[in-house]
Amino acid sequence: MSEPLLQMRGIRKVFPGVVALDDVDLTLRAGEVHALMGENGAGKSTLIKVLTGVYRADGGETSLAGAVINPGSTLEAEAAGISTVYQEVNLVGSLSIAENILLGRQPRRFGVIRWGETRRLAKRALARLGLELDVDAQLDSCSMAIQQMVAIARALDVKARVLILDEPTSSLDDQETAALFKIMRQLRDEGLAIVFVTHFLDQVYEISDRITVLRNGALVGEYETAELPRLELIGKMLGRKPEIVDHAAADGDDGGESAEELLAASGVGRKGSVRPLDLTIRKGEVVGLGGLLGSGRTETARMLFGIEPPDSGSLRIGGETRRLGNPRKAIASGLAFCSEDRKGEGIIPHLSVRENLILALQASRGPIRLLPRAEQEELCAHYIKALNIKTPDAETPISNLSGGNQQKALLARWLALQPKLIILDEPTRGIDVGAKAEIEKLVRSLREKGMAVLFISSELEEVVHTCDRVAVLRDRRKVGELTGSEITEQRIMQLVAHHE
Amino acid sequence: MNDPLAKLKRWFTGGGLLWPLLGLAALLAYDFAFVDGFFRLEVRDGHLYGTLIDILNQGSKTMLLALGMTLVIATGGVDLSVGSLMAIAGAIAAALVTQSEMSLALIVPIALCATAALGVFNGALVSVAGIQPIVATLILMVAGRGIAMLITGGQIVTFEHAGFVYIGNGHFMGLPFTLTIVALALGGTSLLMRKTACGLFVEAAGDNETASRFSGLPTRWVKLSVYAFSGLCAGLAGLIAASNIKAADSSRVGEMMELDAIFAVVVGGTALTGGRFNLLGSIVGALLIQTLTTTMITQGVPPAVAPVPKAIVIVAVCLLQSERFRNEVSGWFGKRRATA
Amino acid sequence: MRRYFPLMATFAVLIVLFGTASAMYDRFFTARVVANLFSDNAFLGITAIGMTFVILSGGIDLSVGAVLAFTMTFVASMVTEHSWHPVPAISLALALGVALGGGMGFLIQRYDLPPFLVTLGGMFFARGMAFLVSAESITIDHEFYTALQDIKIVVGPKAWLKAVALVFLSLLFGAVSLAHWTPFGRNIYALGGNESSARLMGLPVARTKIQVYALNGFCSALAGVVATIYMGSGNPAMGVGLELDAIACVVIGGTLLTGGVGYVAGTLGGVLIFGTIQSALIFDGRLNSWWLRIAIGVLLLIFILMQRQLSRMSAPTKN
Amino acid sequence: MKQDDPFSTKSAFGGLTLAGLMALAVGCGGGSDAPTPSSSGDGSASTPSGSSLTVGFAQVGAESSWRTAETESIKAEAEKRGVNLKFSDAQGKQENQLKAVNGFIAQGVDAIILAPVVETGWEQVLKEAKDAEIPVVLVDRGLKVSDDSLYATLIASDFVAEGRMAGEWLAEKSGGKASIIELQGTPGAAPAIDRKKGFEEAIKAHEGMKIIASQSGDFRRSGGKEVTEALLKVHGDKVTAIYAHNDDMALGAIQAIEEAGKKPGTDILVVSIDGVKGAFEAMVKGTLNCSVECSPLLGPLAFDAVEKAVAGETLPKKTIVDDQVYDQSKAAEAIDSRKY
Repeated sequence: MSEPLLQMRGIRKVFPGVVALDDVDLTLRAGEVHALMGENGAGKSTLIKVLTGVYRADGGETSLAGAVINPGSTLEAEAAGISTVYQEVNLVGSLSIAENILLGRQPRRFGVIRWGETRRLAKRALARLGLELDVDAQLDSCSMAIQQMVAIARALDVKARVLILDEPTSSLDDQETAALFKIMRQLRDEGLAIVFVTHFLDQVYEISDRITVLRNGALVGEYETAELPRLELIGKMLGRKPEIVDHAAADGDDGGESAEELLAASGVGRKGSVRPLDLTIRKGEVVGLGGLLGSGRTETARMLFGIEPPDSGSLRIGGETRRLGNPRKAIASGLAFCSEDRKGEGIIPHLSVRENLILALQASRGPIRLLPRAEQEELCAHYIKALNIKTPDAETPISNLSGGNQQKALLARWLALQPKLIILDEPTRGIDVGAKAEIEKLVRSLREKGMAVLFISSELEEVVHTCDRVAVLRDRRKVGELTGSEITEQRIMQLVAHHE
Repeated sequence: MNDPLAKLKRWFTGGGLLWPLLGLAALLAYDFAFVDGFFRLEVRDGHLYGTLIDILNQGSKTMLLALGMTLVIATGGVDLSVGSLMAIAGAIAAALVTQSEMSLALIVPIALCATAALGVFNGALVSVAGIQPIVATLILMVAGRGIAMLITGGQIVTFEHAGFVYIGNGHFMGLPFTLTIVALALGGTSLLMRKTACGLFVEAAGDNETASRFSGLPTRWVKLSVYAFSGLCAGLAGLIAASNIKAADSSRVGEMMELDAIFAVVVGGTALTGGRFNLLGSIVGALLIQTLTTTMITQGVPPAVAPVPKAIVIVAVCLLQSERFRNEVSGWFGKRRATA
Repeated sequence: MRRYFPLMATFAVLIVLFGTASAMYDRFFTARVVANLFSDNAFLGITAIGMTFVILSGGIDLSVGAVLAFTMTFVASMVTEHSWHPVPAISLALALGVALGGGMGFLIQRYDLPPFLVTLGGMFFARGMAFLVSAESITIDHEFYTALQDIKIVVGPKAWLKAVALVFLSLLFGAVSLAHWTPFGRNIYALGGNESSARLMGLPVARTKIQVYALNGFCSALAGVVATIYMGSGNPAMGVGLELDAIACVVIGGTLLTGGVGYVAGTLGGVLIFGTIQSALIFDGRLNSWWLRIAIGVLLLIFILMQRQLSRMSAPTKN
Repeated sequence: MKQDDPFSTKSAFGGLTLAGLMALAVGCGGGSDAPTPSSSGDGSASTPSGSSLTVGFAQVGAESSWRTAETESIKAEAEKRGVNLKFSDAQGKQENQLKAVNGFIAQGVDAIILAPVVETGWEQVLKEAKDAEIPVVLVDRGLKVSDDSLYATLIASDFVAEGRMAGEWLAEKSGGKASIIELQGTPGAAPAIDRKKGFEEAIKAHEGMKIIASQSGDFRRSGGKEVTEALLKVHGDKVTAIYAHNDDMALGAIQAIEEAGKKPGTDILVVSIDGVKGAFEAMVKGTLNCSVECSPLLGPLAFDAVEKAVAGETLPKKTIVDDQVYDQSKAAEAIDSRKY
């Protein structure tokens, strides 16, 4: 390999009260994919923000192709050849695709934007990624995957030498991920240095050449991917030997058929959203919803929970026919729903962990009968301990917690209600390995307590070893159902892929 | 041993109460130094008499409006119609007092119900029809005054009803009765917000409406209720205003008071974006404005330029609340706190 | 095409409204009434255009009416009482408007203060300064003004567009171009659409924000200048509550108060709807003071609901 | 996905349009009992018969009882003479009034009655009226225009004279010795400026008379009360007289004096302007000392002028309405003749 393209040496960054980065190094070579690994709070984002000029380092030095750089803004970083695509796609949803790619550097003549040229350039930038899109479409109306691609197209459009991809695959399905990897390889071969931040171990091994691991703001080490076994990597990230995940859990009992039927949907659908489908969920059962992103998984969940209520078919819960016109009715019928959009539809950011935790329970009690303070605190203490929520205390605003801990607090919000069925939409997205394992374990323990779970995840592996039964969706239509030992990644893929 | 102190400090700074209180204190210090007799209190006719009492009495209207406005702003909205609702309450009460034999125990509830109902109308426009609050409440701001004038026939309706006059002019335990009303309203609202789950509902719905709805919160009802509550508070303020001058001046009463109320709320530490609110802070904010107004009257500031000091106070209080500004100021004095 | 639906909804509402009024009142459907709409609402329109940019950027500005009054009084005082030529007086007034707007923008941006309060302060400040310049209204009597006031473009029988309407229309044209064809305009949309994204995309967020308020300061001052031409005088008490009318026009025009979504052309529709409602009520002339207020409220309500319904129908359905 | 239910949305739209039309119709119908608008034909040719005249009346607003009395007077007179009156209320804003006058011109009315908000800024619109050969009759305050021929006539009171009369009366009553609180009207309003000017002229001659504080009560009763309340605290027993720019503020001030434990009219002299009914009642009670009448009953005079102007007669440029000073001695006999 060639000599380093970019070197960061002894980077230090301090926030009031916290040392976010302490003596961290990062070396990138031209033509490599470099995975940056670490649990949430390890300092990955801070390091990237230093690299891209969002923050200024309090110590250390960064050099690009031999010259010391000290970007004071993202614009300066971009000018130096360092471009970034952030985890939550940082584009402007209300503008068109073309604008999002070229915002800030539109082609102009006499200060006037040349829209025709703008469109052409945008099309060209997308073509480089093998995409052909209507560049006049409003970004909001596109899927997350497209938005991600647009963000990459934007990042590449400047003459980038270093491309930073922060969790680019967390909202992509397998096919889209594969497409992204193809592009990444192509770019690597063109000589770009790509920093790849992700929580997906599989993807790290699939695409990266080298790995830098951070923990608690400090450098753990730099490794060749091929020489670092998976378990060791996890061990380095966690700073301990990881638990071996119990893969056999789901195979244990196949006899769910005899259990009491909890929810039975027949012909439930909604125009323009999900075709009518049948679905049965029994007590103590984890049912997965499989399928690609955009196949109707989330839409089905939202429909069952009454957010966008169904307009056809009938729904029986506990043997009684119910019409769930809104979330309140769904909750009253014993349903709970954890949205995939933790920030937008989950947490109440400025309220404390305690208030977030009791919210659903309190809502069900109505506005007058406040849950006594002592009970609130007891409840919080219980769940903070049971779910291992890492927070200074229950009065801390929930937005101060890391993503994984926010997710656990949201789960606690629903568990406090003791629902009969909990719908989890991508509960492990964008959270670190440790928290992920804990949430998977929690799901299994819920089943043992007789609670039913509807589980949605983009990670097939997770679906396979968590669910008792999997309903597979394709193009907003249910295309099959797998039970017990039928549930394998292979079978799900077949159902998703095949036209019958 | 340090703990209660730290707790107190957190209560002040965290709740945003510190800066409005400081602003109020600075203004009062100015008055103490430069305005003769500002702090003079004496007992006349069995009740306290002095400029400070006037401030509390005159400020009662803004305080009540701010109380309702706090909750509206906490849900991320704003209510511009409060001034017009004041006029309506005053007009209804004056009309009933002069033209009917109804007892006050009936008249007051009728007037308050009317403004609360109009508040519900505001709330419905915001929560059901989905119209942006500034515009939704602008409608009643314009039309409401028309309704009030319709009731009084465009005249200033005067009355001499002893019971009704007591509301705005009477004294209770040596203090203006309006203070009792404000104290009851503040106490009642605080209790309602903190001893029931209403406060949590308002803050949650204002901070993240979607998440609250998905958690089973009746967010539409929450919004509807806060506008109704704001209408109720405006009605109360309108009754005080009418009673205070023994007349319903439906074309003029409450003009521009919506801005005072909003200012009071924001100064008091409630963000216009919604979420956490601070009732006591709003009360302090309202007192700050009233103290400023009274100071300018007593100091003989020419009425035409009176808006200028008001502008300065608004911007100054805003700047004090800005952390960046505070850091810069301490930087100027070379006393920058060590952040490392 | 669908992105323009809310815009079309606004103009559809305008046509319905104008048609109704024409059917109800004699002589309403004339070129003169239409020309008057542009002349009489010129300075409201100009402030509404400035306000559109501020609202698009996700902010709000309450100072416009007061800045207008200050500008009027300042120009009138300079010309009449201090014998300045109108051109330097107007130039200085426009510069002061930009400075005041920019100053408020600076406070809002640098110290992260709520625009509502800062501009409320700006409103009180400008109003006070207006009265400080002159507590009484001042007549402007200068040949330069007379010449400006005599400019007319005939557009129909007894109907002509006056200088003020021409300024309004040129500014409108300039503003549409600015919003659509310049990086500055697009940055405003990006800023209002998603401020943190805009920052991470490397857009000059701080500068744009300050510039938006400066631009609005300019528009308010220009509106003040236009008002002096329209009326031939300066009045420190002018434009009380104008900010709310301007905001209403912007919102009726389909711009979201949350920022990032809307069109300057929509604001024209909003201003014309607002003006047509007023004209129709003047033509009616049978309402007394209180019914007039109620009627304005009711009509505003109806047309806001109508606009809302139409743009809801056309909103892009997310999948 | 997009074809939800085209019919329902369509009908919703239709319903809204219909509602809009109905509101217009209802609004008009409920407004007043004026006859339906006569389609005034070509309108440009004036019909001097007087019976089928269409006259536009651009009123300032309805901000005080004086103002509503003026409106009522003109409406009543129009009805009596069978004139089709187009009424417009500018809500205190000059821009609205300009729109109204332009609207009247576009509509082709036979004459316009204008009660201007301020004195300046009318040149343009009056030129247009002149071009359209529509005579304009000004009521209650004059204009500053370069060319007198732009309006037919002015029927008004002399605000400066009113202020002077109030000042002279006070000088006589107090024997040329008084410490006065002045309650100004809305800053910038013509009556406020002129009444201040006139009053100051009158007391200049008396060395013992001094204005010790002058603040704006905004022409409001509540403003008058609040300002007086505050100023009495500061200046205490020094105050011997109060001069208010209108009766409403004086009535508010009287309440404040009473609350301070003093006798208005005896301990502190109260003088004001306008002569509304409330003022007469107060004079009869002895709490108000004097009110300079400023008659709002301009209807008959205005329409006499309109009819003459339409007929092409030349009118005197100015008709000053006689203002009278009423004090307590004259109040009792005059009170019954007060209509407003």
